[in-house]
Amino acid sequence: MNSELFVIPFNFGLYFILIYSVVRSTIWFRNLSRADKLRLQRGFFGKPFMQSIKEIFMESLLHRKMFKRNAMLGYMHMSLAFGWFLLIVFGTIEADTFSARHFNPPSHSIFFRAYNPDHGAYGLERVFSFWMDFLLAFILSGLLLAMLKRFIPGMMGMKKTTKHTWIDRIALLSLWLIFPSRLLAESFTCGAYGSGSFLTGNLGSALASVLPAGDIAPYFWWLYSLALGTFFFLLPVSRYFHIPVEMFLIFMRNSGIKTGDKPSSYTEVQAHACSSCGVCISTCQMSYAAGINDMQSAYFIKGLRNEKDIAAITANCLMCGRCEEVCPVGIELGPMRMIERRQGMRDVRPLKFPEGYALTRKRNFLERVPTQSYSYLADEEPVKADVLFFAGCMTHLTPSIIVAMKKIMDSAGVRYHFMDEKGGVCCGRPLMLAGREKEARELINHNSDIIWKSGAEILVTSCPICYKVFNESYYLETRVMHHSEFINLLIEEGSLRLGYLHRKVVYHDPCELGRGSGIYQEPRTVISYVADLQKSPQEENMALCCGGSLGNLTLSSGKRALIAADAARILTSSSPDELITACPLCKKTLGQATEIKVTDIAELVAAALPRPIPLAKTRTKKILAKTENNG
Amino acid sequence: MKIDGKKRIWAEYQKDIPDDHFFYVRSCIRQTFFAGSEQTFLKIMRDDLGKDMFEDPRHTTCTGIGYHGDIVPFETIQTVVARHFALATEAGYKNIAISCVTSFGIYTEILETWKHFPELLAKTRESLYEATGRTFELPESIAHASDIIYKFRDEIARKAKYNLVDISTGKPLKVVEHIGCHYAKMFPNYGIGGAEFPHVLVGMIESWGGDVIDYPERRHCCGFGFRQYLVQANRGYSVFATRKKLESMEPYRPDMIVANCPGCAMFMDRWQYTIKEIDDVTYGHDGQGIPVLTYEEMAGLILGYDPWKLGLQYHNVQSLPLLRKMGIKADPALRFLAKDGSRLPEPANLINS
Amino acid sequence: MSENSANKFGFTINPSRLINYDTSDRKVRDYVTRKEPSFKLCFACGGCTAACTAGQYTSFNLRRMNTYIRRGEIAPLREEVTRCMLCGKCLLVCPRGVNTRNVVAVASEAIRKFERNEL
Amino acid sequence: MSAAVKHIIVAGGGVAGMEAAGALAELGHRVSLVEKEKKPGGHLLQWHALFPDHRPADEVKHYLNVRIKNENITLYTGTGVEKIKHHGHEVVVTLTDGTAINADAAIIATGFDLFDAHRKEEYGYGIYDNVITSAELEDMFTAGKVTTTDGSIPSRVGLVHCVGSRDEKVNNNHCSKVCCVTAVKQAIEIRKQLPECEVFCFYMDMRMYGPYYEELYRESQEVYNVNFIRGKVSEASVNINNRLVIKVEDTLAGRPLKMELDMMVLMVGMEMSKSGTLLAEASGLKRGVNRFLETGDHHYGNNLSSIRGVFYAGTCTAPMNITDTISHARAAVSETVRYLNSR
Repeated sequence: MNSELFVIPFNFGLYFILIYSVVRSTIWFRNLSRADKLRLQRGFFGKPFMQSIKEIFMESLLHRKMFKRNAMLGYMHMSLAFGWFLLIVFGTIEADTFSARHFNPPSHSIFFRAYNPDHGAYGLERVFSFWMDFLLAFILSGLLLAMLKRFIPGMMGMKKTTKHTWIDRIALLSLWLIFPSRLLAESFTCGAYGSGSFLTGNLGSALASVLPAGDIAPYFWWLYSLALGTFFFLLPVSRYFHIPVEMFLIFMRNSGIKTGDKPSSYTEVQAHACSSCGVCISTCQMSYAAGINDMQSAYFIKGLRNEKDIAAITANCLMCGRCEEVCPVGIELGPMRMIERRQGMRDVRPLKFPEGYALTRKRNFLERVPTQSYSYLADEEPVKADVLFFAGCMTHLTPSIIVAMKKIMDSAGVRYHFMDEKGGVCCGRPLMLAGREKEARELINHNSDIIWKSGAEILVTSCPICYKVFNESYYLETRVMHHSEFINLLIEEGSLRLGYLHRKVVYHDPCELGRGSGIYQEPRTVISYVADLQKSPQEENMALCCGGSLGNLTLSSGKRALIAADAARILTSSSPDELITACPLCKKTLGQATEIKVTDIAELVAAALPRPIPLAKTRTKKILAKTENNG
Repeated sequence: MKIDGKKRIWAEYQKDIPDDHFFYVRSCIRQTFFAGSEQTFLKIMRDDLGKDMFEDPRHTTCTGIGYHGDIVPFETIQTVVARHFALATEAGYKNIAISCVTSFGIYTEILETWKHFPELLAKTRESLYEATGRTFELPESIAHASDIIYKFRDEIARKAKYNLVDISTGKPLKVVEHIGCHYAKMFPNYGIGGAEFPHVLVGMIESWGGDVIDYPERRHCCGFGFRQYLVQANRGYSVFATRKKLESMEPYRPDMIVANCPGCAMFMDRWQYTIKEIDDVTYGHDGQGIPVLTYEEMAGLILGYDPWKLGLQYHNVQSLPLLRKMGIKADPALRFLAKDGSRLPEPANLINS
Repeated sequence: MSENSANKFGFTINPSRLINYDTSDRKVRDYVTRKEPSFKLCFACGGCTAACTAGQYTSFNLRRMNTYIRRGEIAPLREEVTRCMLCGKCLLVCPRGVNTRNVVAVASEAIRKFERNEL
Repeated sequence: MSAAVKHIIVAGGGVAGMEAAGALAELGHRVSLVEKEKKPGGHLLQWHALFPDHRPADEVKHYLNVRIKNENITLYTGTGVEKIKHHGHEVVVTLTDGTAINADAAIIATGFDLFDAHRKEEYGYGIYDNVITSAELEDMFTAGKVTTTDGSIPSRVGLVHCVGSRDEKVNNNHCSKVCCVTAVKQAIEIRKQLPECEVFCFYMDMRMYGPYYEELYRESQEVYNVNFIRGKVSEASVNINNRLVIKVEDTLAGRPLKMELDMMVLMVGMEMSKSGTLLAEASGLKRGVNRFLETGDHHYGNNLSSIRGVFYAGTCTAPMNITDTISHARAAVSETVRYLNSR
């Protein structure tokens, strides 16, 4: 080996990306809020540290979540990530062990074979070169799968795979070139010197028998170095930036940093930590049920990263939260989209090639002036009550639910006030989902005022949409309960005498109640108490969206119908007598999509009631006592 | 515009106008604001056409303004009109010639009502007899004064000293005709040419050499509308209506407006001043305003009467440019002279004085 | 002008209530139709208005709002559009499958753009 | 039924008359079909395409012409029917040319007249250029080009519904049933021919009662961007550019609306035909609401007249679309045959 010039591209790339990553993460750190800075520091020098290391090992290297999802997909990612990791580790050890000096530059181990062409003849060297060959083979096997995945996504349980920018394509190409070129470079070298193990050795001698291996080898070392260099250099502007950034993200998350409600360096880190793996796309009902394939989180995040005009994408999402559940990187996709929706209009200019390297983003939003105003709302006469019942706008279109709730509460002897009996003011959640935070506040204040003045202990609502906003965005001392929780409570404390209905039913988790508010158990307990609850193929955190979601502003009624039909088909696959849900919107949407009767949990329970007998008022006292214990 | 189409309609709406012997009833507004007009009408009829026009000094207002202003009940107005018929009967006249379009509307309305409800006629006869001891015959014909001028328009044309023509170019003048709502909108068959395309003024203008302007708001009310005008707070509607018409005719650059209703002539003239004050806008050729003439004044000019005897100087929009165009010699200095030649005070705020 | 004329005459000239289709500006309509094509399908049954949550508290009338958009009556539209609570109840009522909630969202956006001369 | 060949006179050679004659001839009866115009076909002759599917009117014309190509049918054209009376076992029919024909039965299918748009003076039909009727628009479609009188392409066309229908001012309280859907059909055809042209329908109610009508209405909004304004046009005039100016209340906005148009199409409704009226008066046939012929029973005797052996077919009894007219004509035939057999 005469010249060593071929290491230059590699070194350039490597040192560039190392420095760049350090600088970039420092800036990210600096832009964090004081609280988050502290969190991150504690996270680094505290218990979370080990947790993060473990997570990085499990997820970034072994890709456990990927394995869970699909073995082959997991293996692919694992072989590339973990394999490469090991290759570097053992490469360094090897270089360290068998070279004169310790602490060599990285290039020394990466191009070890180039420097030591005859290495690996006997003893420990043999073992090492065998092991290195094995790792290379391991990686190459993964690479093979990756290439296949590009062309036949289906094979790894992926319905769709992400479309890439031209930079991503070059980066991808260079990534793909790295290992084959290393293989050939090593093989030719080994061929020329008759060294090498089962892979490089045999391939080398085979090649040497027909070609002037010694002369060809340098070209492939160049190619190898170039591939690495290019890859490292393009890293910050390609999807592969997620490799380093994801680790940073893991540290931030484990130190307890949350997305919050405005753009921050945490949202930026999350945006860069997305590998565009496309899992979100194939999980998205809008994709596989309604054939919309360009609005999913992967594209949202990519658009965010590249400063594209993503207004349409941002608005066109059911906000069902399924993608967040499956995101292998654990990006808070819901909150990320909400932040974007809250932003005002802005003059968007997609980033051109070099701008991607910019160390800080300046996103020039126009302050979003409120488009709505509810000054016309007058204060209402306060009404005292132990329990407030708020049906919600949608529920007024499903009177059967209201009737059922009245029956149930009467039969339990609950002293309640029907807050929006004559149709109340909207809870504000729909405005929030539409990104109109300020306007929503107006409504929230109006309703809060009524609730506070009522002095109620419990606020029961029949609408999960209201439930979520009451819980998250209202400042109340009143305990907020969805009617499924409340009914469960009534049953527990024995205020309800219920018969058993011999019906085979399936429960559909409403997005806002399930994933949205983590209420999975209570409805199931209640239903099993009065009927025969069957499992449904996709439930709890992976439950389907009915398609009616208010989260989506732009989805056409036609597309909604497609999603509803698909969801209904899956939910009723076990052909139950009834499909139970706990949301008026789900009830309406699914009701139009299936022949099978769609019933609200309240209606089901009301059906199980005996003829109403007036009960002692003391019952509610019990409820209240209980609620105080609960907090 | 297809003129045959209009002729077809005009043919459908013709009415018999007697040739002679009219009982003339005056108009409150016309005799107050356009005193010259009624004089001119009688002069034309008597001197130029040699007709017998009878006037009874005892005849009164028809109370139409009070009626449309919800002050005078229907029974009352029927009796008042019956009294006029009685005066005509006593004088032995069977043809009524009405100066005012509001009155014309009232007369037709009442005669129609009596046709369909004879009991009301009987009751009116009773009340009139009780009140005045008078009895009456129903007139054989009622004509608006403009109907009569219309009938004799060609005869007037033959005697014409001037035409509705710009003598400097020889081109016909552009004339806007405005028909009072109550002339034909209530009873199309009583109006010459009907309600949608009345011919009464068009006929005069065309046979006197002018061009008629048919503009989008031609049918629109002048804005008087009784309640709109009588209640001060509502006058904004009245002016608004007039402005709407003026804006709509403006692009045609009209030389003058002719109305057969005294109220219309009055408001389309006076409101031009009001609009000038409020909006600072004046219409017509280089902001000289659009002169509004009564058909009597128009006929008078054609026959070569002295504009100042016609009373043109008492319009808010002065018509000197128009007179110049028609080649009529009129000395502005002589506008405001009393009979004895003494100078009268000149009204303020005249447009294009 | 109007005050002293009011002093002078005791009245002012009434403003026009006319929808002048030839002078009104329909950029907002075109924007809304482009962004939410289902808007075209409204046949003014008034179901939305009947169901309307905000409608119980104020004169908000989605049916009339749609008409204003179609006629290019910006002034009353600007007023009307702010009152909606975007609760989406009307979505469930519309017999023509109009994406009513987004019509309001887009309309308010359009008004903003209109005022910034971006339409 | 008796095999004896009977002779039936059908008065009126429009859709109803031709269908009735054809059906009777098919049953082997002898038919005299009397049409006052030069050739049979009635109003259909001047129609270009039919709602709700835009099918060429010629297809239906062809069907009817084939229907009456039958040696049992004698066709009299250029002469109307003046009088029909029942005499002994027969009906005696007097034609306008004086000739009297005896027959076993008669079917009256004198149809309708289109409302004469001149009668709505305020719309200025026959006075302003570019105010035309729906029938005249069909002629333009047939000619293949929709232009204003000066030959230019209209940039805005307004279609005015209910001209001569649902209007007591012209003494027609009835709904002519077919105008709404015709307006929508024509609006779409204009948009197809002139994609740059704005089209407005001014309606009081949209009466889309038939199969595929509502779909057509939806399509006109969704695909062809036809505009609909709910309000009855009160008057039309022309401005200095000879452009039509119409006034209407936009009842949905609750405000008056003014709009300039290059062309205004009056959707003229159906009226009892003059010839039919004369025939009815001469023969003493009862006439019902809105001057159409009064049938024996609105529910189960809708083809029966007040004269024995005389039956009604089609729009002489009420406005109908082609589908209903043909069914009604067939019903008249079955009533006639029932009568002949029972005699």
